[in-house]
Amino acid sequence: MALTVQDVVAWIDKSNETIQTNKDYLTTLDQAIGDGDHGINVARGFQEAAAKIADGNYTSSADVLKDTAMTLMSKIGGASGPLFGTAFLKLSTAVKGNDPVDYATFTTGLKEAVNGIKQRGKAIEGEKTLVDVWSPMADFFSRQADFDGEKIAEEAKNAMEQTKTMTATKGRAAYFKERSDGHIDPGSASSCYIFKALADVIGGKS
Amino acid sequence: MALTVQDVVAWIDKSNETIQTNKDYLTTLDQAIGDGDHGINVARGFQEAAAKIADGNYTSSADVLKDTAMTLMSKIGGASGPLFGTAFLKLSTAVKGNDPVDYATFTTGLKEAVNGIKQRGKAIEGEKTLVDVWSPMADFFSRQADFDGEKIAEEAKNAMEQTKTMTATKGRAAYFKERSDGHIDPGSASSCYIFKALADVIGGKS
Amino acid sequence: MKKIINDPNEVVQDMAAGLIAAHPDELQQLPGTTVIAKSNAPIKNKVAIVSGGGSGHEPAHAGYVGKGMLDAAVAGEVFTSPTPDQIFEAIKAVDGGAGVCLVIKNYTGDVLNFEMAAELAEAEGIDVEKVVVNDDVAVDEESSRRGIAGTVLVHKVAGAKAEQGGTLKEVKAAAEKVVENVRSMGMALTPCTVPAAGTPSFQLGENEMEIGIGIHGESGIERKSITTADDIAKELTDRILDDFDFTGGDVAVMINGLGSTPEMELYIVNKQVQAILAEKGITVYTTFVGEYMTSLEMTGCSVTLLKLDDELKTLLNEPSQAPAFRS
Amino acid sequence: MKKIINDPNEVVQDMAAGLIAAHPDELQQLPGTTVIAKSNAPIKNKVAIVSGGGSGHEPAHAGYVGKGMLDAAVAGEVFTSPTPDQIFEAIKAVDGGAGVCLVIKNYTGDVLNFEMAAELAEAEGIDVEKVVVNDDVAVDEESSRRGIAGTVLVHKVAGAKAEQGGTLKEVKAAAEKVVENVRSMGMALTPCTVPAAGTPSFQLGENEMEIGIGIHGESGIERKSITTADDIAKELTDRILDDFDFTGGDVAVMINGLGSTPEMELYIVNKQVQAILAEKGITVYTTFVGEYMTSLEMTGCSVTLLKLDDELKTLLNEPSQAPAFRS
Ligand SMILES: Nc1ncnc2c1ncn2[C@@H]1O[C@H](COP(=O)(O)OP(=O)(O)O)[C@@H](O)[C@H]1O
Ligand SMILES: Nc1ncnc2c1ncn2[C@@H]1O[C@H](COP(=O)(O)OP(=O)(O)O)[C@@H](O)[C@H]1O
Ligand SMILES: [Mg+2]
Ligand SMILES: [Mg+2]
Ligand SMILES: [Mg+2]
Ligand SMILES: [Mg+2]
Repeated sequence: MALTVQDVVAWIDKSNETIQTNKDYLTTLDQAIGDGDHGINVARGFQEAAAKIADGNYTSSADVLKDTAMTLMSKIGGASGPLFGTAFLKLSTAVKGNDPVDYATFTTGLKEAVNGIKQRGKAIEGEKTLVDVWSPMADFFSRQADFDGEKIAEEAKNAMEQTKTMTATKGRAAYFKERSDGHIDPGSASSCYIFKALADVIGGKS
Repeated sequence: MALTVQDVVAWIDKSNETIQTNKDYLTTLDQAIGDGDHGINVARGFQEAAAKIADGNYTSSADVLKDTAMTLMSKIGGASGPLFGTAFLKLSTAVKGNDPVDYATFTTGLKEAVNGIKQRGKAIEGEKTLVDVWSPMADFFSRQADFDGEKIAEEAKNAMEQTKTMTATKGRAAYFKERSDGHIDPGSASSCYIFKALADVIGGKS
Repeated sequence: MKKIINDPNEVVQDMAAGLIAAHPDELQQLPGTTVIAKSNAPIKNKVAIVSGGGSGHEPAHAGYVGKGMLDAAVAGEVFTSPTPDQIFEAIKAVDGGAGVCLVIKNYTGDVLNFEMAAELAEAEGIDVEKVVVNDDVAVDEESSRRGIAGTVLVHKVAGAKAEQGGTLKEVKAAAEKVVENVRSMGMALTPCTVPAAGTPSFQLGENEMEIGIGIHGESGIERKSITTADDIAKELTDRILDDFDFTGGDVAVMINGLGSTPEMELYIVNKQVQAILAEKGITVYTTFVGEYMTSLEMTGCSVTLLKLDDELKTLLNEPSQAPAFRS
Repeated sequence: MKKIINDPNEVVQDMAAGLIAAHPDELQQLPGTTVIAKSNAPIKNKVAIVSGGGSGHEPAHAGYVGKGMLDAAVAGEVFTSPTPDQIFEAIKAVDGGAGVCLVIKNYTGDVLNFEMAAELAEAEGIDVEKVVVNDDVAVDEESSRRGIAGTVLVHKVAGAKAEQGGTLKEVKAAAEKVVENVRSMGMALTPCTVPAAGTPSFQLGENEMEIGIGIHGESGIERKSITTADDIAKELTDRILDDFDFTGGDVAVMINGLGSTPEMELYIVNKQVQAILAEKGITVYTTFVGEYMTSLEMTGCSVTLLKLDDELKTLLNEPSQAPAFRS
């Protein structure tokens, strides 16, 4: 299986949809161990990204992902904006000239996205940030051989749930120290929705 | 019957006592149609007045009343401070050289107190101010022949209750216009306690 | 009641001590009083300006003591007019021989206590003039109109005129020109609590606001459902414009926060007030946005317009070194 | 949620418009952005100072734009760092050829977005330096300490140094001297509500307060029963004094209100802070009491101490014409 330009557009659309639906929930998560704006931030960013790519007549996935990256970067703000922006920018670079996007290329892209996020945010795994969804997902893709919607969704959900067990040491949640235990990291939740959206697009194809 | 210096001291003490007991109630009245400080104001003023005259070794009622007046004037503040101050100052002047204070002298003093209050505050009867206790009380004293504790208390209470039926046109309550109807005027209530205290002192003598 | 205080009965003394500690070179507290005066008072041959009133309106009035504004401010108990003896002390401390102009907000308590103080001062041979500010158009009857945020502009103009060497009569005339040309109107979303009382002065429902509120926790003239900032700005501005003809002269605008309203919201209100004025062809000469005349922790705001002539413009532009009004 | 706003998603734009309307001669909004810059920017050969961050901290940061302080402030959404493109526009608009110093509060979001903007600017050949403020001693680990009210003193010093003609390196060095010598700590009695969220970020019981609060509605490090102003002042001041040696130099004190705390209460806190410092033999050079770095309508305050040397004293004393910091 491989992702067409339309699939990539659908991925962003679907990500936006899920995030809009869960905007208040994301904000609630961020009120518990942050400053209560995460849902508002990513909803604003993905709304604009979906609108931006709806306007375009794209012939390459790299362009879709690059426009998404730039829009997220300039519309989300906060800690998550530059990080999501970086992730999609790295994905864009990796898939450039590889349409439709095959599994190996996408897997490489994910790996570079994780590297980009870690470099920018200076967080590693286990610090209760969105790294803890993106990094296990990149690992998971490396272990598998092809896109599998159901498994992707399940794996992302597990990774997100796993952040409950962590004590935050990066980002705003770090101020809460042990009091962040037992809470899902908001950025991991929105990241999970992004992978869930990808799973839906893949599921719809098979 | 006539009021001795000790009676006058007891009157101020008793006034203070009743006002302290009803401080919160007076404040509640002032919250309804004013700014919620009347209980605090008069409690502060009478507390200081009682303390002041407790210190003194008085041989004349005029001196007791003058010290009371000056203390009220400098400790109550607000609209009621200068008015109570004026009332006691006028009483003091009227009883000067007339110890013990006989009924006629006291009645004259009350009349002058009312004139003083009206002149200073530019309010007349029926404007829902403390004039509406002091003025009917002065009239009542004129109609009677001697001190009568029970009747004084009853008359003061009636006058105070009567302010419920009035629409305020002076003082802070005037901002409420018709919405001041049905409420007791706070300054009339504290004035009523002053006459109630006088009644108690008289009652204790007979 | 959630407040950062010690003894509720000592808030005014504690505040005065904290104010002096913050401005030890510029301000002094007259011993045994709650009068805050310029440390270099009296200033010989300059007309002195004294204002004051109940506390709880900070930065009014002590924050306006400084070169170019007030010579002294008398702080009463919270929402309670100061007493004549305190006001008299202030007058005596700042009179430099050219007389003292009292700026009084039009509340029975303030008027009575300042009047008595003026009588005491006159009896000692001090020249005193009184200016009573009544800018609140929420009250229909002019004689009982309250003095609210517009009072700060009276301080500014009177202070500047005195600094310029104006006589007592001239200072009074300038101050009265402001009084004649200034109008304000306020609204609130929440009440406030007098520390010594402990409970709020009135209740407002979760979706209610009160229009025409005073600055002492007195409730207003109309209770309504909360609307937008634009509607609120329009309601307050329209009432002011209905009351007085502001056309044919530039205006000064003051958007005043009552205590808890974020500055963000004051600027949002300002946006619409300016739009309304522009639409009516009224030119804005200068704008003040901030907390100038508060009501403890009340949430809400007031709008003030002052019609200007050349003299008022010049006087508004003069420097002021008061801690709460530097220009 | 009781707020005087229009569309909750437009509060930042509405505020910016209201701010420009209030200061049309001094400030401009860069078209299509939420950047507020001096109207006369760029100033040739002067190092420019740019700060910013999420909105909701007014007067921070746009209120500090003016001669002697910031050249531009970038306003993000409420409590949300502004984005790199906006910050980049600010940098381009104010660079007068001598470089731009970015004053950043130490939050992941602010640091990441300002870093990206700095990279964009450097790619265009603009000299950029970054100063990260982390004055909040409530956070133990220094690397994750937040920037709070002390940031305003960094603005003041950096702005004055630039005005004096300092080079980019010198301006940065002066700003970093403040960062090294400034410590703050805050507390809150009530939470605040982000307009677009509609509900408060945390709950506090009727008798509870939160110590070590941030300025974004993040809850603090310890929840306790409300105590007196004196106790609160002592707790905040002691934590600051424990963290850094303030003896052997004069200090600047800032008592900052978080939004809804009456100025009266800030002065009451100041009284006790000054008493504690006096007792420890620490000399206070200057004191600032007011709302400098707020958290929407949160009730609470913070205490900031800055240890001064002669250079910092001189720079603090330089004039500033920023609307929210006139000196
Ligand atoms: N250093 C970091 N590295 C990676 N992700 C981070 C880092 N800091 C914060 N995050 C992520 O950002 C999320 C918060 O985003 P958001 O609420 O939009 O920004 P802010 O914290 O500035 O309000 C966190 O839940 C976390 O997943
Ligand atoms: N012009 C007036 N003449 C007589 N009494 C007045 C006048 N104005 C107000 N009062 C009295 O003062 C009382 C209020 O006193 P207080 O609450 O202590 O002062 P303030 O209104 O300044 O807060 C009113 O209840 C009323 O009885
Ligand atoms: Mg957040
Ligand atoms: Mg009252
Ligand atoms: Mg009062
Ligand atoms: Mg945020």
